Amino acid sequence: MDLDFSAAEDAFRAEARAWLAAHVPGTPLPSLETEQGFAAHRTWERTLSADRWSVVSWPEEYGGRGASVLEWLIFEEEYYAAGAPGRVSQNGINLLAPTLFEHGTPEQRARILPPMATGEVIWAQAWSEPEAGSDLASLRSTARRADGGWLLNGQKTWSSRAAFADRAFGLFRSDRSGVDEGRPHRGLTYLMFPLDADGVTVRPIGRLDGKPAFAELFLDDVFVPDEDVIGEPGQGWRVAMSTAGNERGLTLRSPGRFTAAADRLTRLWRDRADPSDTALRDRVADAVIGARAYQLFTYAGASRLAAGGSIGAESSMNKVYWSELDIALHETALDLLGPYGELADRADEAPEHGSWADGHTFSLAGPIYAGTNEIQRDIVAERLLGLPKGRR
Amino acid sequence: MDLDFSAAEDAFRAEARAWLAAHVPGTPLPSLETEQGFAAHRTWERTLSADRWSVVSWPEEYGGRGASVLEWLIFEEEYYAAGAPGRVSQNGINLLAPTLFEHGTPEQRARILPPMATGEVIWAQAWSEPEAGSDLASLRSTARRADGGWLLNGQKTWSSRAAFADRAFGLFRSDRSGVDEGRPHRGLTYLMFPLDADGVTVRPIGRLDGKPAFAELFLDDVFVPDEDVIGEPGQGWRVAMSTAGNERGLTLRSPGRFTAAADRLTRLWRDRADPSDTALRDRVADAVIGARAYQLFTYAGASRLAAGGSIGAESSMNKVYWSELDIALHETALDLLGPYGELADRADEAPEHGSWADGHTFSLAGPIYAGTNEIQRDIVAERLLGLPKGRR
Amino acid sequence: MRFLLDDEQREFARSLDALLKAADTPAVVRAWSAGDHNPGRALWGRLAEAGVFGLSVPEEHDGLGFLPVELAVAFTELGRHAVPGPLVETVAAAVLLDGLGDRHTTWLPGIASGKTVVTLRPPGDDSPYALDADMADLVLVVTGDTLRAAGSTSSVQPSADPARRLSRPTGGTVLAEGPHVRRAAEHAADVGRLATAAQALGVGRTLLDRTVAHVRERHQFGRPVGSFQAIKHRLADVLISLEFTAPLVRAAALSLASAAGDSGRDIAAAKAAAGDAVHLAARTALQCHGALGYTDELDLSLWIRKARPLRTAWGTPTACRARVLTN
Amino acid sequence: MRFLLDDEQREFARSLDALLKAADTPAVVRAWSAGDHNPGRALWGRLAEAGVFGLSVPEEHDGLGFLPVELAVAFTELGRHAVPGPLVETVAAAVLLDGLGDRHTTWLPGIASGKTVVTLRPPGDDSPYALDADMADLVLVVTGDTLRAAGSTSSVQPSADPARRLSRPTGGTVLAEGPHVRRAAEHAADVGRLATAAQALGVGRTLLDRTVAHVRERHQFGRPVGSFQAIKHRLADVLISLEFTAPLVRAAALSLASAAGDSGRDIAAAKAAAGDAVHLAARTALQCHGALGYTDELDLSLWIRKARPLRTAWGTPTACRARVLTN
Repeated sequence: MDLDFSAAEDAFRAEARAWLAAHVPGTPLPSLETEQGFAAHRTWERTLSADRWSVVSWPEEYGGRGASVLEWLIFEEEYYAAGAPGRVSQNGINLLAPTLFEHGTPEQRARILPPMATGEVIWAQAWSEPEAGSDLASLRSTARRADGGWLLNGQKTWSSRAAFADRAFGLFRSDRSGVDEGRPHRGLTYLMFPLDADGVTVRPIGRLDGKPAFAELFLDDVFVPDEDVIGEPGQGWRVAMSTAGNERGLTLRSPGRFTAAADRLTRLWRDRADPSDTALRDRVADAVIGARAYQLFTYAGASRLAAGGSIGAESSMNKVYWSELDIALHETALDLLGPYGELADRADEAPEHGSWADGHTFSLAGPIYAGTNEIQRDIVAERLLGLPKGRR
Repeated sequence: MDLDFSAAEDAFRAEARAWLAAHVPGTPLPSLETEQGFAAHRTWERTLSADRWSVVSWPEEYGGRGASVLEWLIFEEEYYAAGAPGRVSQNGINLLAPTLFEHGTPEQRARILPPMATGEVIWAQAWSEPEAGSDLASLRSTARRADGGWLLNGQKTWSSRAAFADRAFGLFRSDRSGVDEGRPHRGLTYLMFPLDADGVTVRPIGRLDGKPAFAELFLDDVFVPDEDVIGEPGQGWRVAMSTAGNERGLTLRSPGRFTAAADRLTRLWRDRADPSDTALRDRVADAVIGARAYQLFTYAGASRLAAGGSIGAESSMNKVYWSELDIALHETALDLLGPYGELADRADEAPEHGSWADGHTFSLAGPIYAGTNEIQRDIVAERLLGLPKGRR
Repeated sequence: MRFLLDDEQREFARSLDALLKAADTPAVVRAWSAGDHNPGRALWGRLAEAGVFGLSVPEEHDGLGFLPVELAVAFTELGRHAVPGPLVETVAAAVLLDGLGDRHTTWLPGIASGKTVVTLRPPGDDSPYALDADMADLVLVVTGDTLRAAGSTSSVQPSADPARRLSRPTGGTVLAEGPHVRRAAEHAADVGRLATAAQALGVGRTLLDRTVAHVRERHQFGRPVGSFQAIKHRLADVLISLEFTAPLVRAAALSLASAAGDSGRDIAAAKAAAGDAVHLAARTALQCHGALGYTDELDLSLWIRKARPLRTAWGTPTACRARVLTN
Repeated sequence: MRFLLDDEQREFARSLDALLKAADTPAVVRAWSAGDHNPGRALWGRLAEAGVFGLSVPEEHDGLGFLPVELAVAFTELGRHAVPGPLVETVAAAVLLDGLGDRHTTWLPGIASGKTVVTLRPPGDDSPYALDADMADLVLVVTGDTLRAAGSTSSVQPSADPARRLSRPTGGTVLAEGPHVRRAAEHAADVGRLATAAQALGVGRTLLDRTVAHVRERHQFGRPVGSFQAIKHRLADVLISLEFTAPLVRAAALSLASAAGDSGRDIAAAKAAAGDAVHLAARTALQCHGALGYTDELDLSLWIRKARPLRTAWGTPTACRARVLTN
């Protein structure tokens, strides 16, 4: 057992660090949940991809470096430690790309991945519907057979960054018989569509701080050609779920985000806090311990993957852990900041360019999206502890 | 609105305080969960009752003072502030007596209450059975008709202090038809029986610290005369429940216990804690705030009762609140005591005669007995918030 | 002892509730957040008519006398309806000005009538900001023994609750000086802290009510979300937290009214408990609403965003806890 | 990087588990608690044969070398089976004596072989007590720069965990003096703290395992208690807490083994997390077992009672957190 990096990994880290030091903007970009910030972050994606840092774990042919999981973790640590911008392409890179690698055709990969890597095409996810949040299988939006493709109808919501993105992917009901038989997971089809297509209406929705972080999508006979179906029609649930818990499931929240945030919190505490306030000190220490635990837990997972193992329901423990750590960490920072902790991120006087306020708002969504923490705890209890399913 | 006591109430408080100052033993009695301690506490009950302080809220004819709810609260505050011994008669006084006042016959009251008030007869409760803990309606012990009375059979458990007590009361199934119809609350009968009767076997059970705080009771054709049935046969559930949530439900844990404990904790903190440890200070403050909140909440309840109101499902909020307060308070004390916090109450060097260690052990049972806190939260959600029942 | 609101006090709460329900406060809040104070000023006037601002002004200055219990009742309703503006600050300022006596009391009739909106930097806090100074008629600043009326204010610094518009008072003239200023400011801070605790309690109540209504209606997996035990228990905990805070707030108000005992300690206890309760209520409301709760457009956000600022303002949780243990 | 136990380490854990399962440790604990050390001494010998006490003794003194990772593996198993005795203390004492070199190492072969049981007052703690000094062959006390072998001990002070028999070492002779004593004691304290964290983790694991088994079997209201969502979520939280503690313990052991970086900080982080995890596990186990869990006679109590002492011993939660932030 060891926690040592190889010489090649150390070299990879050094290269990433040097590149980031040379390229990360000196002042933070505007919030990526605003139009101006979105554009700035898109430009940053192009900068990243120009030197092949936007998708390090992808094969070289699609713009990556064929990095191992461990190298990817190293890159992420360096990325967030350098204070680099949030990733506006993350929905495509983390959710759609793994699916294309597993279920896409060579043509789809060649067509879709390179412009995703450069930020030329930015993807939004379109999973949820007004009546299908946690209960995703009860989707109602439909895909109807048409000549050479499908016609999409219905409504999607909580589509992250769809207000500014180019294309979206999601599940649509192409066959109702599963519903009638009480097997609603059946008959769903995984499709991709442009957000500026005929029949698509995008209505931005403000998050808690008012920024249009997501949108509602209204779909009215939106045509999608057959080439934009991923996997077999009717098999969308299986296609979507097959990549949810695998090693790329790690990518939802890499430990580097939290170790960097805990380091920043520690600096903030040293600089500004009353050292005799042990109540606050204990909370800062807990954030440091929690971030380190999450990093080490992930190293162990990466080691298991490297040894040929897999990651299954453990990803539910991950989700609960990082989302609650993220909130605790940011609440500690805001409490530490006293009266300045109240300021919105856009306030001129907000400490550290409003990053703590913005991070706090962002953190509050953590226990909700990607499967609420209630659902995750059910999964942990049932699949990892073997407790009876019950009706919850 | 006011929080003022009347001149008569102030006089009552002064009288109680003076009596307690003159009579409370200088060093604590041995633990009432031991044989020796049980005997010492029985003697203390006799001392209390000699001056009519054992059952202040009862009518004078049974040994009480006809005290109002508020006077009772005042007495309890003084009682615990004086560091007076735990009440070995509490099961009888708090659980059986209210039932007798509401459902007993005059003969039963005259026969049973006076020796309860003096500690001559100490009562144990016999509700739970091995397969009926939270799910009390699924009781299996039986009461079978016999000449002039009933024959009890079955097994009871978690019978508090039954190892040393004289008599017990509980519910027995006298008619199976309710069970067969899926209405298990029906057909139960409320009976009293001596613990030294033929056919009763008492097996003490040690609690976490080994003291025989409760016992299992094995009943083999134990004869109980008709005069020891309370209320109508078959109506036992209604009889037992009717006094569970009324004003005497307050008596389960009076606020005086917690305000006194919080005061002791504050003194301990001032005497022994590092004042710069704000993490600990915050916990001490929370115990003080919590005890005060519980006291005020109870005053409000007493005011509502005095104004002709009643207390229903609110008693479930009470239960959750005091039981969690009690644990937090004692854990804070043990943490404050550092290496001495580990000592068992019987250790010579245990601080304050082991009262914190004993209180901690005692507190750990709080969220379990008298309806687990899980059940109480279900009740709060369903009856006070109107959330749908569901199958939990 | 009758530790219950009397009929008149309950009627006062009911009438404020009715007034505020009819006022469509969510629209008022949204306008205020956007810098349009007109609907808020109009509502301010109606609240003054209902007596809210007279509760901290003596009768000789056209007020109703100093009535902390009624003040707590009123601020709980103001919190329940998310009313914007320097409500706590105006009431605390009235107490401060009244405490100074002399020509300072000339402001009081205007405060009672709702004509004059006053704000101040919370005395004793280390905040450099005064709430809504951009619209107030008078901005007060206490520094040690000195009271100033600010001459101007810095640009508005938006709070995480956009209805709270913060700025730094600067310059201005000295209105009073001496140890009596400090004493009056301490009293005003106690009143501000109590009003904030009551307001937080009201905010928490609405967060709970709206969430209960939501989880009864919202279905997932074929059943109401509110029938899941995890949701039930979280909401039960919020109710318990609020129900055990309410008597602390009432008792603190009584303590301030009677001027007996250590009312500062009682108020600190109420504020600490109310801060915890509203924070728990907001976290739970957000989680039980899921993504819906995370949106600006659902009115719930107007209450969610109040929780953290109210928990900190006029006495942080740790400052309040320290005060509880101060002899 | 391969942050997983290797085959040999896993096999070591499995063999200890098998040994301890066969040893009926609950009976051993109950005897130990009653002052009968014979079954415990016999088990001690078998653990020594399995190599447990050689893991902190250099090979030249008949040990296996200083192997912190294997030590953590072993102590997790010792915790899982609630093994009684001054296990942590003997291992820490070996490190202390080895660090002093010279004639002090004459004790080491006996420690490795299981013949010699040593205890000590945890250096750096403010506890006046040494664990199980009534049965140890050697009782060490470090005060500042001085190491003493205690001459006698006070009467046994029972802990809330009756298997932990505490007493005050008194009198005795000075064994060593000087700054090297302090340095060796600090190293020994780190080892003791790591072993305690690992032990706490093992205790937590058994608390969870036994509780899961119970709630699957126990029925109330016509269904398994473990099918209630409130119970499920509490147990999920315990699992999460333990699973995120385990890598901290492993990494702290590695850090100690490599002597690179700040192993003291890594060990403090592991201890703080393990203390929280075992405390949560014990509270949850008790609550999910109901009254059954509150009894002395259910073996579960043997683990429940360990939680609080292990959380405090060899570094309180707050001391460990302070250390995490020390540069």
